[in-house]
Amino acid sequence: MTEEVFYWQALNRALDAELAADDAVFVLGEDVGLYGGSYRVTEGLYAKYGEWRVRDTPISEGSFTGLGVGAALAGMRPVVEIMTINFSLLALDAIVNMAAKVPFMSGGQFPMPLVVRMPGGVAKQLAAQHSQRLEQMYMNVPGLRLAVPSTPQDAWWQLRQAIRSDEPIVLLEHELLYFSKGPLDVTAGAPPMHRAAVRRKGADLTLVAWSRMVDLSLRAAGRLAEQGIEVEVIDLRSLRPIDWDTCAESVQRTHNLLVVEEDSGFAGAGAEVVATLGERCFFDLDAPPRRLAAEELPIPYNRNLEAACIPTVSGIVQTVKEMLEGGENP
Amino acid sequence: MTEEVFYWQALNRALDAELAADDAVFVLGEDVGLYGGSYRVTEGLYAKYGEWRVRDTPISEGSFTGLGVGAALAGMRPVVEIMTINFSLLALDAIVNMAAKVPFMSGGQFPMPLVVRMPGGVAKQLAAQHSQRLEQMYMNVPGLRLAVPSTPQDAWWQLRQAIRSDEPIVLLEHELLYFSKGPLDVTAGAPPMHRAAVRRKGADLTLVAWSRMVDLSLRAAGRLAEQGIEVEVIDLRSLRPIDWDTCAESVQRTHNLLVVEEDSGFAGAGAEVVATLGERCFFDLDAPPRRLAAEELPIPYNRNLEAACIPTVSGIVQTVKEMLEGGENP
Amino acid sequence: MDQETRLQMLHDMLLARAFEERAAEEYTKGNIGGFLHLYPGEEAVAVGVLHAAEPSDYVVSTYREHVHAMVRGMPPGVVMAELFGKRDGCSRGMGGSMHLFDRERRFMGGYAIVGETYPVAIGIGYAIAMRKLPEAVICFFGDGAVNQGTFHESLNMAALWKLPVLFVCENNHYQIGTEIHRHSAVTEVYRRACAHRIPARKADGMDVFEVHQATRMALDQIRQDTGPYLLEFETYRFRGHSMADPGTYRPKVEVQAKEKEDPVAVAIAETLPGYPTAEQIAAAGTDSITRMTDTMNAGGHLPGDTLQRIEAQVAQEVEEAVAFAQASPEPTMEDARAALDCNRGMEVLI
Amino acid sequence: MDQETRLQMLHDMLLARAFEERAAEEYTKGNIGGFLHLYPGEEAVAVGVLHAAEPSDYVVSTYREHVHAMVRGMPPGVVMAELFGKRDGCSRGMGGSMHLFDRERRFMGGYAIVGETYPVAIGIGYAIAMRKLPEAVICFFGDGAVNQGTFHESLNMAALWKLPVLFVCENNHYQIGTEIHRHSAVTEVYRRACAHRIPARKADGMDVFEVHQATRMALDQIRQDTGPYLLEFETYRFRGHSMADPGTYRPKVEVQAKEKEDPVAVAIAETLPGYPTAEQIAAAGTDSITRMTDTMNAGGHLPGDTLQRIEAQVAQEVEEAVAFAQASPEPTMEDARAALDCNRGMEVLI
Ligand SMILES: Cc1ncc(C[n+]2csc(CCOP(=O)(O)OP(=O)(O)O)c2C)c(N)n1
Ligand SMILES: Cc1ncc(C[n+]2csc(CCOP(=O)(O)OP(=O)(O)O)c2C)c(N)n1
Ligand SMILES: [Mg+2]
Ligand SMILES: [Mg+2]
Repeated sequence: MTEEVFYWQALNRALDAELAADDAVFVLGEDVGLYGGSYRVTEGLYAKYGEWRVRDTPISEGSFTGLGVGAALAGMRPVVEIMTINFSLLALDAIVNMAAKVPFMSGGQFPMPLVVRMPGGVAKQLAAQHSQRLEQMYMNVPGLRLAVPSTPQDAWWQLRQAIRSDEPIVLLEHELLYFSKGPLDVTAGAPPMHRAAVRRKGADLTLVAWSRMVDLSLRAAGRLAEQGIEVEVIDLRSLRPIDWDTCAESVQRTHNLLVVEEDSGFAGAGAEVVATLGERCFFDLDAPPRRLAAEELPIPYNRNLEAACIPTVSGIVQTVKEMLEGGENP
Repeated sequence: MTEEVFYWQALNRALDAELAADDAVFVLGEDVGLYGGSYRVTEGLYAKYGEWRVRDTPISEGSFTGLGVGAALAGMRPVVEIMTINFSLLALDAIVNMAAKVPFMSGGQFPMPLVVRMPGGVAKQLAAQHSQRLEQMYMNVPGLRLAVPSTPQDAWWQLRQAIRSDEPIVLLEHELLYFSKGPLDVTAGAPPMHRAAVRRKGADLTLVAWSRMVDLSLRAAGRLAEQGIEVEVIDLRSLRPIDWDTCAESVQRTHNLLVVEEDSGFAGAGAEVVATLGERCFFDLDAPPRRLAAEELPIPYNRNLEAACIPTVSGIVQTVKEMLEGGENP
Repeated sequence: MDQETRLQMLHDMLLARAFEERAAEEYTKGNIGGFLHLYPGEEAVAVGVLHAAEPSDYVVSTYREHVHAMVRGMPPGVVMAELFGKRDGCSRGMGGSMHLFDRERRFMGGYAIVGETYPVAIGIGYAIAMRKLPEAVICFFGDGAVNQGTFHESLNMAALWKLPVLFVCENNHYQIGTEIHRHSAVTEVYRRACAHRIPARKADGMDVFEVHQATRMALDQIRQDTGPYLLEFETYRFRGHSMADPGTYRPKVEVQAKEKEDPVAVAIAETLPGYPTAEQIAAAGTDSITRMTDTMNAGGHLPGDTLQRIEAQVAQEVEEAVAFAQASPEPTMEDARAALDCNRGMEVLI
Repeated sequence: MDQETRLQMLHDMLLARAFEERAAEEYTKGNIGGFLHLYPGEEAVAVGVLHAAEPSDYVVSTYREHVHAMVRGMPPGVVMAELFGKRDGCSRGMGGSMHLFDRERRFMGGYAIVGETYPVAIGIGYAIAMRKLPEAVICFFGDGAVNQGTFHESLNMAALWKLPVLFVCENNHYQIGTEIHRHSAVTEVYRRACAHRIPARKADGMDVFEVHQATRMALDQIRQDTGPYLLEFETYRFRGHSMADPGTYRPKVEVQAKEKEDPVAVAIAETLPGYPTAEQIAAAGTDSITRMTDTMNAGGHLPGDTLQRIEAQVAQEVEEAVAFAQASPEPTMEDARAALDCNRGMEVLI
């Protein structure tokens, strides 16, 4: 039943399936229709479902995301695509002050079946304004959920789950993952949407990552294994809520924690991971939990500098080794 | 030389002093002029400096903050007032994607002497859309600085320092601090803008707080002292950068850390404090560092629930006691 | 218009005034907290507009929305209970004055961030248009709100996709303390609609019958699937922007130019510290209630003690509303969590 | 217009075309990364507008700004070096194609988030007006960008405070793959200015002389302190939105309607995979360069081998630009930190 597909294809099929299943679902965003989506995610859907269900919008992020809020209030299940997370700052009021708060402020009268999809991340020399993840901006918002699929299989299910949920959910994708391939089994059941996945077992250290950093972490784990170091790699899959049990159980076994994140570390998503696990697993840890993150710089355009600014496989390998060596004699 | 003044008055005098000192300084925002500012911070300045230097704006947060960016590029020193931080989501593109990035993206050609002032926080039953601090949104932004004065003295100096700085700086004030009084000595020298202040010495536990939570922490410290527990209270004064040395030095002495924050804890500002100090002072800590934060809920309108959602003096007292008791036998 | 409707509208006008003045009083007593934005002076807009709407239409409003909610049919007690932050409030005490919601009456909320009503309204309009329903959305906003970017963004989309949205500007000439000619280059709001080829007109917002008629025409047109419409109503608020605002930025000459006795207001205002002076409140110049009763009298539509009867009824309704609010329990933390989790259902997250 | 100016403008047109086609080539070779938005087809706008500006005026542009930068006086080598991400690039390799800056020439940046140019421009305009200087700001934006809320927000403030800003719309009819009639209810951009009482007109963006004249008139008026002005230039981009976009959403009929040979483009395009077809590129219908040379020929302003001479010169300049870019060193991490700390000075933070 398993097929190798691109991440964008998995998302595309998920949208197709949900559009077919429920006519309250509609998709909107810049160039999602006729053009087929900047990253092909909506390819073919305009022809199949027509302009009302696959709506090309003007460049008005604040209002078309807010349109999604209004439509959700009226019983629709809108899926808003923001072309990249960098533009979502313009839609933050709609997401944080409207979508996340209306269900609560209305005393529970209005569910908010809104999905906002967007890619984030450092891609290929897109420079400072186009190379952010900004995920932490969506984490400190009660009433909002944030999923970060790292594989086609997760992209497929998490998008479908998000669409079916009555809560507002941000689905954070990644520019560089769209054209990566992986297995997709559409007949396989779905794990709970926000449960973390142990992608690789290991006894020496817990590596927590999400989105594109999972791949780098797995590759680092492979290299480390060659050197006799077994790291456990956890893919968070979700940044709000975070599946603490899976993480804590791992740290209790490995006694070491490293969080790998693509954005700069100061007050990034990793801070929450380290803070909570540091608190919860304090007496289990052999060494200080650490974060490996991007440099504290806007991302430079120059390709070498860009690469030097974000975590790399060898950087992960080195940090793990440092931690395990340093951890022996405090 | 010391006078008791309101926090708003200290800010008002700071603006007055800088407007008088440098005619590149100008102030803009909704109702800052004729009306005198929603919280009186700009009172009297319109009459004194005229409409070009104290400019009332339309309700266009995105563009008037961006106007500040443009004016700064042209050599002015704009001080933008956003009426409350809740509206700053509409200006986030200007702050994050423009102000914080242009100096870097231009290869260092353009300094950005922009100040964005705004109050945040839970005030008195302003309900979910008007009761946020959102400070963490400004922390994960390389190129930006974020100061959080908690006293009139700090308000006075930090605002002046911010105006004189060539870097973009957000000054986060607090609705409930405006009408609190404290000493102001305008002849006293200024500490470095982002240095933390030890507001109370103590050997048993380090309480880290900022903005309005400093006052609560000091009151809790007072009560705890009556019970023989001496906590050290650190006022961060700044959330980017954070003065880690002052904090770490304290934790190394007290072996215990509690961060008190007004916003909800998950991925809040406190996560960074706990994460970094947990890493840096790992072997000094007797017990897991903890955060006392708001409930994971939008703030309810109802006054009892509102009060129940954010940290209180007695909540701090209780948490400290729990930590110190629990810390003895891990 | 039939007499029943006329009397109902008069009732709503009087209720609006009495309710709001009482709310002011309860605010000073400490029973209401937060920001309280009152509507006296502007009643003709809410009453005229909403009496022209169908129950199947949707309403989206701002933080100054108590009267919209009541004219839409929300019981005054439920609104007052919300202002008191009580469990029987329309938003269960979670929203307060600025966030009234009523799903059943399609009252889609009061929004407190200026400029949010537009996208919400076009979203609902989108849902209607997609399903080809004969419904419309009424979207309220102030004169200050038209400078928020969402205004033009949303108008463009509404026009582009012919969404059934009636944009209603309550132009009271002020954005808190900033007068319209100091916040907008074009002070006739309806002219902005030209940027999006949306039909628009301006009408006298102090004349409830004119408001009603203009709205009926606009809604009729919208129901022909011609797309959005914009109405601007010129009106005036007698009070400060909110209970936190004394309104002293308004020159006395201006207030006096609108002068005419409004006894209810004067009486209440005198009890309020830091609030508009009696003179200021007396500025009921083109007061919409007086104007309405004058018109009705002239047409012979207020026979005998009709007015007094309605006034008495309204007074009683307000009393009952306050009593209801007072009697209602405080919500609990469990209520708060339940409100947030309304959309969780049985979903398993982790 | 004197002959010298005319020839300089022709030079700039030819340089613009040659530079951009070479950039496309270098992109396919991997020497340029990121998003690369090219200008072929639209040259008359940048050249016409910027030749009408004074050196003391400011320019604010978008991500499609290489040509604006060069016409403004930035050496092609410095621009190319920036596209290559090199240390001698105008932004030291930190900004890249979308973020060209040149303080000295008052080129205030390329902004990549659609709609950012307006607030930047009114901010500079504010600084000028406050100091009562005789300067102006030229603010470029596309047809898609007018739907961003900042457009109307900024236009309102510019009009309200009479800021010296010339808003220049490069209407190439497309917002990436979305044609103007599918993104805007009003497709004549200049009509939107009526919402703010800003004088506005539309002109032929394929005719460099018309662009130049319209701009001169507008700037003259702005310098009388009458406030902002808006110009819309209709133009057409021959290529896809960026090098990542094949441009296949444009119906062939449309492209063919504009057909006329543009040999340089064809030659280059054929070497590019996944790029507009030769037919598409051949769509130089109302090509502004041909049009300019035709006009100049008709007026006797291109005697002898003038054109060939300039073409040769331009070819050489582009070669040199590439050589300069290639020779320039890569910036280091220290350069990156220095760029960020440019505004730190000697300040002690902690
Ligand atoms: C985005 C935003 N900015 C500022 C405010 C503060 N504020 C609340 S009401 C108001 C004035 C609105 O004026 P208008 O739209 O004319 O409505 P009115 O209050 O006159 O009914 C302002 C500035 C806000 N709530 N939201
Ligand atoms: C806020 C924002 N939304 C979306 C984008 C992606 N984007 C880049 S260019 C563009 C189209 C802009 O069209 P137009 O303004 O007509 O300029 P043109 O590219 O045609 O010159 C879009 C949607 C962006 N950069 N910023
Ligand atoms: Mg108003
Ligand atoms: Mg375009």
